[in-house]
Amino acid sequence: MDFFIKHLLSVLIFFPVVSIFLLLPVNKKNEWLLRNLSTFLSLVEFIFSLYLFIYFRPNTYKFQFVEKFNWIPSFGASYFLGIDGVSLFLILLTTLLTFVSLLSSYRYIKTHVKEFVILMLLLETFMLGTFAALDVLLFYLFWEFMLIPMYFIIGMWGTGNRVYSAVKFVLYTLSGSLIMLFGLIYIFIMHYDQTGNFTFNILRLYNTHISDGLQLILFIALFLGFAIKIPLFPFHTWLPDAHTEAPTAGSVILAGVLLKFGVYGFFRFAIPLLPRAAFALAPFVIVLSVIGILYGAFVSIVQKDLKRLVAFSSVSHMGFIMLGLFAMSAISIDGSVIQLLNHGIATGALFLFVGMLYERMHTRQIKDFGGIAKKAPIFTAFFMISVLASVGLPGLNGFIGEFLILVGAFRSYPVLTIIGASGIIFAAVYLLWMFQRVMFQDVTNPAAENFEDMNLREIITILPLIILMFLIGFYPMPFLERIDPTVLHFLSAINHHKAVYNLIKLKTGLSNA
Amino acid sequence: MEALFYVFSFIAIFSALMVVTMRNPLTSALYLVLCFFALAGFYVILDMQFLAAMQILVYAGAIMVLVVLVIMLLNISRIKNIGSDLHQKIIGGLISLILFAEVVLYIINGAQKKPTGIFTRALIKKIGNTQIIGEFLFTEYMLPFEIASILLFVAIIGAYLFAKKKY
Amino acid sequence: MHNMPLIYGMNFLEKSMLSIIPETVIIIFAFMVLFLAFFEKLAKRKNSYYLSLIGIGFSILYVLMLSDRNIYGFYGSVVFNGFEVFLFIAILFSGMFTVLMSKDYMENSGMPAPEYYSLILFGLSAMMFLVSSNNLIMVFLSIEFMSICAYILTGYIKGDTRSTEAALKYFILGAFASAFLLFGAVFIYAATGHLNLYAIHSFLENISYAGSNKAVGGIGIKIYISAGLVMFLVGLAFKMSLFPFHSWTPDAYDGAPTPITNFMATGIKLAAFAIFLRIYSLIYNFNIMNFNDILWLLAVFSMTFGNIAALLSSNIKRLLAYSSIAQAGYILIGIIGGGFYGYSGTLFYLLAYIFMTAGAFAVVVIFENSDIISLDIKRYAGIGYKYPFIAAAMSFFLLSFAGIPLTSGFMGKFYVFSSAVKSGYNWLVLIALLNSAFAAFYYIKIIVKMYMPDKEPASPPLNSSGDNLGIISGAIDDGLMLTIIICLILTLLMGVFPQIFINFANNSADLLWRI
Amino acid sequence: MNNYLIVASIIFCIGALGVIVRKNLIVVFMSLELMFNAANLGFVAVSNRLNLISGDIFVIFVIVVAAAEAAIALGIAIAFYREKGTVDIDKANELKN
Amino acid sequence: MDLKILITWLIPLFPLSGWLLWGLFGKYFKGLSGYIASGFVVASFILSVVLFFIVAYSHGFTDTLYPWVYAGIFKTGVSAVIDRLSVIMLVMVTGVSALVHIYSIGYMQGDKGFSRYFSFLNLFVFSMVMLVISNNLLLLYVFWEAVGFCSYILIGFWYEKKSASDAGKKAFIVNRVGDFGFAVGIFLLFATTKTLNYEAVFAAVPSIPAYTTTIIALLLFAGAVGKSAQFPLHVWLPDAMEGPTPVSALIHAATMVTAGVYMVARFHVIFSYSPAASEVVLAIGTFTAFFAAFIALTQFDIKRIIAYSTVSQLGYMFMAVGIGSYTAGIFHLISHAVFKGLLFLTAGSVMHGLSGELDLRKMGGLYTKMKTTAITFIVGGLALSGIPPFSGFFSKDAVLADIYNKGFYFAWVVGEITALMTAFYIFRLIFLAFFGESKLDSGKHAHESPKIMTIPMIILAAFAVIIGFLGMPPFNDSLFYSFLHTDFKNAYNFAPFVNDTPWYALSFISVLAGLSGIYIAYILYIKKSVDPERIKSIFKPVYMLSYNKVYIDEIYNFLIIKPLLVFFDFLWKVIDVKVIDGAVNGIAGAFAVFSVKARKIQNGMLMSYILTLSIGAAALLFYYFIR
Repeated sequence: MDFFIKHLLSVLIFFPVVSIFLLLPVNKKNEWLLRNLSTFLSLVEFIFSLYLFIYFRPNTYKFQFVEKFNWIPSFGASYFLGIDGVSLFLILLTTLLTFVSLLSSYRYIKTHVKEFVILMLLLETFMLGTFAALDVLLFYLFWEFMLIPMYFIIGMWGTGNRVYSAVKFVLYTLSGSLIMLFGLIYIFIMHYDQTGNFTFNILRLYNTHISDGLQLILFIALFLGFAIKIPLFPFHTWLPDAHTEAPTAGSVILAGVLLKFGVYGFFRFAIPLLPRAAFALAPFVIVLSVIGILYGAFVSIVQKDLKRLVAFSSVSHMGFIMLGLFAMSAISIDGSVIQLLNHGIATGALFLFVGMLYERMHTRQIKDFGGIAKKAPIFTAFFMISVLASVGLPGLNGFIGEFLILVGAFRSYPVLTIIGASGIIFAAVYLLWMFQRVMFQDVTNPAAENFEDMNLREIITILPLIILMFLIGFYPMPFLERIDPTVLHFLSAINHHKAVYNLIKLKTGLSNA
Repeated sequence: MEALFYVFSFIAIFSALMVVTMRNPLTSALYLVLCFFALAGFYVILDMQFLAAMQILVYAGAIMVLVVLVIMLLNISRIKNIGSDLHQKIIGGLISLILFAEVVLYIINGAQKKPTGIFTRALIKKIGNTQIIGEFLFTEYMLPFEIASILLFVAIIGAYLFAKKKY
Repeated sequence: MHNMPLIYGMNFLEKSMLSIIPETVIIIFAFMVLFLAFFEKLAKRKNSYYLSLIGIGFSILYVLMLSDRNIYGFYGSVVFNGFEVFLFIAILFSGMFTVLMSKDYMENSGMPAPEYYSLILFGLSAMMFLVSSNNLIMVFLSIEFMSICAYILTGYIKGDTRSTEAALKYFILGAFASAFLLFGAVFIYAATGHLNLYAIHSFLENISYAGSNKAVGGIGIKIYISAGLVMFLVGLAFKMSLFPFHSWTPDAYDGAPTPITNFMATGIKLAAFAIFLRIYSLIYNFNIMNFNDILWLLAVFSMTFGNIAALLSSNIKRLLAYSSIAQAGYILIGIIGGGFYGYSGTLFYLLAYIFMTAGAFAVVVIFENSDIISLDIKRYAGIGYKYPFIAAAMSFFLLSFAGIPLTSGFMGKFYVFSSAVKSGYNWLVLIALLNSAFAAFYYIKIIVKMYMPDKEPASPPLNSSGDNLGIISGAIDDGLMLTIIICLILTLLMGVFPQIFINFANNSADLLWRI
Repeated sequence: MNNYLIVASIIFCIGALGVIVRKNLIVVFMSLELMFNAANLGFVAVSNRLNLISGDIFVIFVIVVAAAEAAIALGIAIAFYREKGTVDIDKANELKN
Repeated sequence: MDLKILITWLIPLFPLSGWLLWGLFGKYFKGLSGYIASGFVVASFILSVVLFFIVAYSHGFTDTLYPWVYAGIFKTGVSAVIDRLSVIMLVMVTGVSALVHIYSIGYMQGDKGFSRYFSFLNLFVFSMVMLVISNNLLLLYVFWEAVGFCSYILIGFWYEKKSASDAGKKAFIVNRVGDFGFAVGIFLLFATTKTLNYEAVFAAVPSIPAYTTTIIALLLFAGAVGKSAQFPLHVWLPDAMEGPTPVSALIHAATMVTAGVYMVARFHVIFSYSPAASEVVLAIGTFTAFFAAFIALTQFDIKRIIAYSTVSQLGYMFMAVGIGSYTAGIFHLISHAVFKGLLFLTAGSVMHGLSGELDLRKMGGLYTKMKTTAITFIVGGLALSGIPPFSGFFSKDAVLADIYNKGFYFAWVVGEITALMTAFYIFRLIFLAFFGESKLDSGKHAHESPKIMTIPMIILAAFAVIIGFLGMPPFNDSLFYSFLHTDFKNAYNFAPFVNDTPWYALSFISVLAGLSGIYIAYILYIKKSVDPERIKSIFKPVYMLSYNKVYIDEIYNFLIIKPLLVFFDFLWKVIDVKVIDGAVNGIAGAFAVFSVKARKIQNGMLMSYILTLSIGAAALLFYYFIR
């Protein structure tokens, strides 16, 4: 048990791989076993990940569950894992959503079940690795290979223009990551030039001295990588396509976990590595975020395809998160981290519901729905809760995150925050309008006449998310008390650069004058 | 010597030009032989009689005979009227001229190393160029010599494989 | 630099012979294979196949036995040290894969085997000579030797106009480039008075320190050297298939028998890069003139051209050919980056490159049914479901080409790119990274075809001839499977646990670096 | 001294011209031989000038290689002629794009 | 735990558990859920009354249930403030709720969403209670939105009807607009004071710059404008009448809509330190009061008339709090809650009796058929008209007297005119509906509602009569004032009394206005000495303006919604698809074009290959030569 706890992160990362080997001998035809076994294994994984939560010591910013082995001494790369308050919850979210999405695809995925479950588990490994890695090279390894299973999931089980979407998704994000790789290599080499040691240990790389101008350039390089992943306006166009065409499980994972990596990357890499540039460019990032909030909301309003609507709403929500992160106040970053979870939960749930609608009606066009509330009360209730969580209704999770973000950001960027906050109005507009057209009013589509309500499996799928929505909404302290020390440390590590940067600005300002 | 150099230069360049301009490959081949002879003349001027002999034996003798043989083997009427396009000629000429100009500019601007070797004209004359070449060939350049033998062997296999009608 | 331990003395032959034992073994086996042709009974394909494999195996054995030696044989004509060990093994692997791939191919095409295999072995020995040559004569001779074997093998398919045409093009262009190389050698010789690379190296070292000192020649010599080195580079760049000396690559790769394409793409490229690396580190890498500028341009053009041309290619062999041009550009980045780190990275990438390329070509061979259509990427539609392992392996190789992590391609790219960043070639790396980004498109395109066909095939029987999709007649040959498995394992291993390979490359680069 | 090299480069460039301009495979091949010979001339001249002998040795190997290439080239020419009925290199255009 | 604290948290707990119960297991309870739900609320009411007396005889207190959101310096708990203001509100809220719950058992009988109805009604009570007792702005905001959500869901209760779900959505979104301002106000408040706790905020307010206070106050007021349906965000409330009538009574008359007034009163410190903001409150309140009454004059939908009347009455309350007479405002709030709740319930009873008929033109003569309803309705109407001794008289007069005495004459004049209009439209309703000849559709026969509905109506009517005496004039000496005004002692007295006009003089004018309104209605609809149609044609433009609700909906539709939708569509179809995505795809396309071009180099002709090679060589030589 001690060993288990000590190497919990490794166990978590590689358990899905082991699961794959368990699944490999299963006959392709035995879909029942494949589905249930994989779901069971992902549930086991989720239960393992709960140990992280249990054994995680709150009120400290130090990395926990640290594991470190030499990996490539020539590059100074090591197998270095560890989590803090931020990655803890993202890992939990990942394991939960993997379980949920595997459970949700019993009906959606009809072909190549074996490949599907294997890819999902493979994806889980890479997602967890990305969150746990404290070594830049290791991180990048997980980060980029993650695209591949996702690419297959979209391309093989997607609908409509799936290949286009999958390829666009991969190429777009790959381009960003490669530019980001350039930045990471550059910092790695700079650190070598300064110390004579190759190292990819992120904690050591934090100490690299980088001149201001260079910081800006490197930040832009890293920014592209992470911003595309988030995706920040105007790098978002891969998202609606990928989301729309992906199978439900793919959308859930994509929205729930993959988009988080961009923000996580900013939090873990871009900002601490290049704090001065981060401070200097924060207003621009925030402007983009605010544009993203409004743009995503505006475009969502006029969408005709349900999934596309949810996808654009993701753009809007991720804008909030970036706003919070770059406002660089403890409150707003806490909010951003909470909102990361919220977005994963709420948007994940929305995609699940859209998937259920699609499974039953074989359409995603909003105009084809209507009057479903009458047929499926349980469905309606849960769907409504998810919609409201996404709207940011107080008492549900979305509110806490959004509110903290806005409160925190307001002090530094009042005008932009106000503009961004107006996004909550439009969130209500597009989501409630959608909900009304889909669920309320009278039945127009004959296919809706026989709309089945949620069965037990679907309820089990959605229930954890619903519970979390209420939990975070009413009692976010278990989350906040773990996130807050990390965030405070994050800020204390970079805040003195703010002063320095301002000083420099002041000096150049004086010399210019 | 000077005079001979110019004579040989003229012959070599003229015949080389003829090689590339003559329409009939057979004529070209004969001009090529002439060019080889001129080059052999250069070698003689440069005190490398052995190489001159090799040049004539191997090139003019063996290789060119082979070429002529092949030309004869193929249907001469079908291969002699292969012309070139005008634009091809212009571009080719231009590129060659540029290349030439560049190389010549390099040669004119550059300088060779000062003579440092021990094999002065006098020494070569004293020992005899064949002997010197032979000594070197079998000591310092023994390995290339062996490889060359295998190379020729492989070339024979190749020629055989290409030339035979079917496997 | 080291003092050149030229071995003069009575027993120099013994010592020198040690330095060429691996090549000798290969040549002996090449002759043995060839002699099989004389005996009706023994001239079966299988025999020459196994004999070649045994020969390669022996050679590898000898390389490993000699791995700690540092020999300058034949009056400094050849060198044998850690650098050679690394490259010999890589080249021998490439040869081994070629042989392994050939069995099935030979049986399908009915070509005579002994000559074929012996030519491969001769080619291998030529490559090894090339890698270990330390003398311009040896360089020229080995290049020609190697090329002649390649010309013959390219045109090996009788009655196939494409094959002959490929040989023709390859030959004329090759000879043309060789003429440049030769003419360049004249200039180098005129400037330095040496043919031995070490001697040229020390000469250049002197003048680079002497500045324009009249006593040793001064500025004029530098001009001669520039002319020589540039023209020499043309010859070498041709073999490395760098833009704009790449033009033979797609056509020759396309027309040649597929195992030979693999041979060209791996072996010849490897040998060319190796000798370039050696010559570069010895001669080019002086501050007399900044050759990195030109290499910079060549690398950028090669990557960009290769990737862009491959983008819409529909023939898998041509696609891989264009991709190999691009890959050559990436490899060149390591050389440009230079230094111990860069050389080591280049070697690592080369090693990674041969495994992924060989793996990919093995898959191509499997699906090649000796007709042209079988090379069309459309033909790969849906094989992901019918041959999951092969398709997965192919995807993995393609991802490795694209430089996705977990594959050797990523580690290699990372290695060479970071070396270039270390030397300050930031734009180069940025361009290379952007290139990798859009290059991913055409690799992924193949994966798309394999796994995401427009219309899912209704699982046809294995041997139905009417089906237009990739169908393998009969079982997959063991040799091919072996190749794929070895390549897969090594590609994965180099991508995940590269340290042992890095050490290997480091040992090898160390000797280059310390010159 | 430079004169020899200039002559050599003239011959080299004429050879290059021949390779570029001519379409007759045999003539192209002969032009290649011209280029090789230009290099030979250079080697002999330089070696003579520097009082060295290695250049002359190089020439011998070039001659050997030229012979080997001749064998291959003519073999290819025959094979090509057999397949296409001509030695026009423009007819070698099956492999493209 | 202290008993009073236990009581405090039990009050919201009852309805909360009710919600969970009906929400999760509603279908097992069937008709029983109505009774149990009502029981829960009655329990809450009793506890509220107990708490009321505890507070009345001791003092207020605060309590934190658990820490809620602790992020950096942002620290808020789930905490309650129990003072006189909140207990009064608690008693009112739970009391009216209890009655409406009971009434609903009858009203909603047989509806298939019976359990759902009570579940959300319970949720509403919970939210409203929490809103009233919350001790920090975050918690207030949470339940501020939560009541909005309940309103949304209950308005759209009959979701099959497009108009109902539209109205729900509209209510939610319009409220969000106000809430947006409210939220920004909270942000600004937090940024200035670094806390959201009431006490700390109020302590900090006097020391912050006046313009900041003004901005904060105005932003907070924006929330109130949305929630309390003041101009220009009043548009949702009339539409909200699509919901079940008890809902209208509870949420859209008695409780939720008054939250804005409660909020302003609660934040009296902030508002009083910003006279400018208070003036805005007054102005908006005045305008809305008149404006809504003006619209109500000509409507024919009985619920809408009452709805506009609510908007108008809320305007009165804002007038009161806008001049710093918070106690008067709250008093009017309480009395209005009673009589307006009564009016809605009785209107519901009418609807019940007429199986859903709402159009005045199809009623008439109902007095004889449903006496209880009619009488209670008239009681409510008289209260609304401000006729003594009904509660409206006392509360409205308290407000108007203060306005006059504090020197806001224009507002006072408008208030009196509005009072006249109020009396007119409500009696127009009464006369048209209950008197005159019946214009019912054939086949419909009106009947009196069951006891379970009439008893709450009667109770409310009784309260409408007696509750006013709590504010027996002169108001500033009344029981109510002396009880509550201590809570507002921290307010800055920005509007001192300038007149000392005796209450009876002002009351006389008010009563006169009310009576003349009734008289005009009597002339027009009972005596019919003047034909309403003639007046209609004389004042045609004015009439049309009123009848069409001053075209506010249309203006919003044309100026905001339509252009925005077009803009959004443009954003999506042009900017997103063509420009941004077009750029992405364009790059890809460019590469494809390059690819075709690049492969042109590889044209299969040996000559061109040799050319490229030699050009390359020449270029390299050239490059080194020029260096």
